[in-house]
Amino acid sequence: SRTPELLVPAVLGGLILLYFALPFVAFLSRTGTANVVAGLSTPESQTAIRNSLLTAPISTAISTVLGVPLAYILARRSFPGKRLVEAVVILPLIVPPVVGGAMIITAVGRFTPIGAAATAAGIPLTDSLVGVILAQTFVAAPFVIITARAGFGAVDERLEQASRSLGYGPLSTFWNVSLPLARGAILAGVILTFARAIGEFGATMMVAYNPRTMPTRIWVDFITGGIDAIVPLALALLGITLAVLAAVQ
Amino acid sequence: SRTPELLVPAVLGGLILLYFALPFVAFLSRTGTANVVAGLSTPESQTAIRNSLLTAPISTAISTVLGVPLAYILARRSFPGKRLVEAVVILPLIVPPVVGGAMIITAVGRFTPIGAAATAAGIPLTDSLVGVILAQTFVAAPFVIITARAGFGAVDERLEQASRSLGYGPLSTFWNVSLPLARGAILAGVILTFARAIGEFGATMMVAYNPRTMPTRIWVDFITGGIDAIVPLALALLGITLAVLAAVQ
Amino acid sequence: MRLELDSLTHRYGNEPAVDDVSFGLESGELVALLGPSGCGKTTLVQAIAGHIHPTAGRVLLRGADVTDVPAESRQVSVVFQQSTLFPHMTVSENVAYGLAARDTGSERRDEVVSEYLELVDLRDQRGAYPSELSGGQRRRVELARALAPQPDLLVLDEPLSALDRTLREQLRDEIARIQRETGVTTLFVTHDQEEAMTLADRLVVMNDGTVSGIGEPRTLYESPPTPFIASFLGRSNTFSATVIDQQPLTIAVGETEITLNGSQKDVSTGSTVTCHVRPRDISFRDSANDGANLSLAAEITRVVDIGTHYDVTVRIDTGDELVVECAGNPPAVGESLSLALSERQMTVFGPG
Amino acid sequence: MRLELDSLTHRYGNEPAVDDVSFGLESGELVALLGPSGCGKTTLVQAIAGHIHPTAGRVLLRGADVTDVPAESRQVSVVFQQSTLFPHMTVSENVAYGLAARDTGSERRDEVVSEYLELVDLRDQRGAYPSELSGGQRRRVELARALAPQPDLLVLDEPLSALDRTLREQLRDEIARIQRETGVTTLFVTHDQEEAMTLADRLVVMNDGTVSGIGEPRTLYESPPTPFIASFLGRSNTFSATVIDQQPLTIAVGETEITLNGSQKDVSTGSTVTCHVRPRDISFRDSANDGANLSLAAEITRVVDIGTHYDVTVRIDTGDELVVECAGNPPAVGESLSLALSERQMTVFGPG
Repeated sequence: SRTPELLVPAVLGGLILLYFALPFVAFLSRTGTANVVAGLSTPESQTAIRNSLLTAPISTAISTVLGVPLAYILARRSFPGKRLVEAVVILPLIVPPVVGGAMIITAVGRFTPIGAAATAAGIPLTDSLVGVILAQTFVAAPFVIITARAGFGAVDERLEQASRSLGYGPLSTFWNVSLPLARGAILAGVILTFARAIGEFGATMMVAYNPRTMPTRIWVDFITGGIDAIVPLALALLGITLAVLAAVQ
Repeated sequence: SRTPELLVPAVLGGLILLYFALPFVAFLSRTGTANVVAGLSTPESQTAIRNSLLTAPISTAISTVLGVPLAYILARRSFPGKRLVEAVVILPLIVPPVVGGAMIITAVGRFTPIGAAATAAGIPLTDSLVGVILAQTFVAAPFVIITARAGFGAVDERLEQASRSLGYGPLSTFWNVSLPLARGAILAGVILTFARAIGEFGATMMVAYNPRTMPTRIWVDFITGGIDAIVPLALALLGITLAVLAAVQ
Repeated sequence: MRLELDSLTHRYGNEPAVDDVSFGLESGELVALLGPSGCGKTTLVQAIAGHIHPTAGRVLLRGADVTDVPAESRQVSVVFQQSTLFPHMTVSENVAYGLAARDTGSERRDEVVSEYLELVDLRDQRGAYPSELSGGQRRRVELARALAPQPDLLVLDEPLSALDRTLREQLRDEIARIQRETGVTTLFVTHDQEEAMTLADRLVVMNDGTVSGIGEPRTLYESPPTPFIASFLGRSNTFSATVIDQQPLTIAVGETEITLNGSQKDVSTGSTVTCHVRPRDISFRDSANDGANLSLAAEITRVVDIGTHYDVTVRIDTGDELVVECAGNPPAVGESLSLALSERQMTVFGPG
Repeated sequence: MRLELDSLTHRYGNEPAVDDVSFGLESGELVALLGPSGCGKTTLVQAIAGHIHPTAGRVLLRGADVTDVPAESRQVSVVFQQSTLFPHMTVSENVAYGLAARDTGSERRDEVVSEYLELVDLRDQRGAYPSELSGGQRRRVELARALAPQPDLLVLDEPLSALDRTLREQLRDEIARIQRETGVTTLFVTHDQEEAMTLADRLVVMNDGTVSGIGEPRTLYESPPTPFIASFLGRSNTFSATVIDQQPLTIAVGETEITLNGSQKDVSTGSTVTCHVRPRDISFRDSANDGANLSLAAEITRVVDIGTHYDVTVRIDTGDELVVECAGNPPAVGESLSLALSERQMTVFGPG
């Protein structure tokens, strides 16, 4: 008897759900018409898949290892300049990816001091796998930081105080108590970061149009072959993302 | 005396902060060398700015009007299939933008029943401003839904019950109590959605490479003119995003 | 009757929260709904206010079945344990909120707001926001907001549980005064028997989803109908005894035989019964224990000074330990003496 | 001394939370730190446990200054109001947690865990997770976890405040037993004077960031050193009087002159004093009031039946209203009669 109360919001919400679901269903029903296996076995596809499977996990790992400690500090301490730090964390989320890519080029491009030095050392920071990782990390890292921070924030600080009083220092308390209890939120953040990294397109196009990752390969194939040409690779990219999601849940 | 406790996480967190801030600073210091006003007054730039300023607010408005009611229902009710609905809401966030673009094409492209009908009616759904809006909404709407849901979740349900007991129906209770109290979270979600919409690149490239928005224009100019050619437009895009952020805060 | 619950039953999934609960409130009454956490009190409040639809049974207000009527049409005001003041409205906007819903003119509304802020002694806080008030002030604004639309029924759901004892006692007295002055029919829900007994005209005692007893505080305290009420309404000693005769009921407590002239209890000879007596109703037999017609031999096992009185623990014949409250000059540990208790203050419960 | 606070002061920003607090605990003592919410109790707990560094003053444990020693090296166990059991560990893992930190061998650890689970009567819950326990069981596991590493000091920070009254009283008795059996030096922090007086050897009463009085419960209750303690430790009546003579101190309460032979108070003749007496220490003068050497005329204004007793409100000469607790046969409203109170149970506070 209570459902009619929320009829209006249910109808409005249903519209956007429908709009989210429709392209997904249409895309999956299209896959029957394409030869997925043949599409994925071209050398170009193989290279793109290999590049993506190499760079996205590394970007995710860097984001997690550097981002989770930052999330913990933001959840637990107040310090002068904290608002500035929070603004910097949000920045890559607000900055459009192509602008982010342009920013990275101005910082580590071939003709900047850092970029030139790295190139001289044989590790070019643009148009290389390192460049892909730089682009992915910039765009994707905020997700794990923001989610992990919310996770740590939900852990009652008195649990950590209890651990301290029972004889554990700050580091072992972090490992024994804070980290396991924020585990769910951190994992959700890692998944979001991985999904964002492996799907990263805008910044990657700017920083490293070559070597191709799966998203940039999809774009190039789309230009030359249209929608049917890209269904196999798009399906593979979607599959990898959903597989990681399923594996961790 | 307590700071050394968190030395290790502070150093790790500092690294990623540095990596977020460095490109930003490098980019801003680069702007001095480019003629921003001249760059923005070309007809191409003007068109791109106009297109972006037209589409992103519309996408944000659609996402908000349809997404906030959905967020409220997700925060307040449990119903069969709720987990599926939650999965659908997360989907566009997980799906890589280029794949999302490909999905939209398979749903409403020129040669699909929907797309053909729309084109016949004079409203083509791809390679048009409508297409841009479709791409932006698909990619950006989850942000306002997820943030608003968290905001409604943080409002004690008993405040709504109190309003009901004082004589207000569900709709006036929503307007008088739930909405004002979740206002901060909803605004944050609207900003994130707007930022994501105006910066949208991957899905837009697939669905509507033409007419150009600011991000796609930046890409085209970058291919032809390199980094210096795009600084004015990138700066304008960043400026619009930050201005909206500042205006609403 | 103002409020009537008729065989109310509610399940969450398969978990029954309340089972076949019936009771009523007369106009102007202050009834306390008393029971431990998890006994189903909150479910009843939600059903009365209209926030849940009970699995079975009916809610009646002024004789009309309102089970299917939404909350906003019931005229039932609720004050919860946690503050539900609207943080984005001032004190006077909060109090006016329920009046605006009833289309009270804005001038009349101002008058009513002033009147109720006067009633709770907060006339100077009109323009303050809830966050600027103390915990006690917030409670009083909630009362004013709940009362201003002159509801048919006021439900107070553990309104004092989140407060310190001193503030709790102050506000308890204030609620009593406000209820006297306004005459509003009030259901006061609490887990605190002292609070309930101090405030209420009648108690409805709940346990585990069902009504365990209904009555005036003094009646339930002095003649508890169930062992649960006996132990829940105050400190209670229990000891076991064997029925050795009927009419008059005679029981053996260890070696001692006790004849209870006034008790009419349906227990068969030979069965074991449980006797209940409160610590403050036992004394040590000396010169003047006029009312105390029963005696039990006991040995003192422990004496604790509580500051306000002494708790003396004694062991009787049966091995049961009883606590005796004693104001001054407690006996020494190890001493053997005779306990004096009166039949009137002892309750006997049959087996099972 | 086991614990000593030496002129402890702490500010949050410019807001002083505690100001110049000094007191100590002897080995094996159970001391209650008592005061209303916001009086600075929690700040003291945090400073003692080592979670905040006080702005000024020192914390000493076994005579050693530990003000700069981190929490993990203090051997102070804390039980908070809200459960801090680790939800991802079983009961026995929780209890073993503090032992593992001290490198207790795993066999010995199992023994100790069993011993302490035995102590709190939870030997069968070893493998359960905290979420599977009742509120009372969780409290007892917390006690076992806090005690297992044999801390120098056990701090219980409002451990019972979140519980129902019945459970609260049960656990209060259990805490008393456990403290007796283990002999652990205990600081029991609470806002509930009944709890504090029942449990503690000594009370430290705090008000508004400072110590208002220290002493045994009975001493503070019967001879409160400050008006705050008089009213905070139990129901209290106050009425004003004028000093009309010294040695012996003689005061005028309205028309009545009262001579206090035992009181030594430094108040000048003509000044106004406040007299304090507890409701249960006043009776209605009749045949036998041996101890009560003082009399006041009064008129009955209200009688409330609380179930366990009657609260009789009377008005005396000065216009002050007093409450008298009376067990049975209350007088009728409007009746004029004489109050009997004893000098020993009355406290006089000077002006200011």
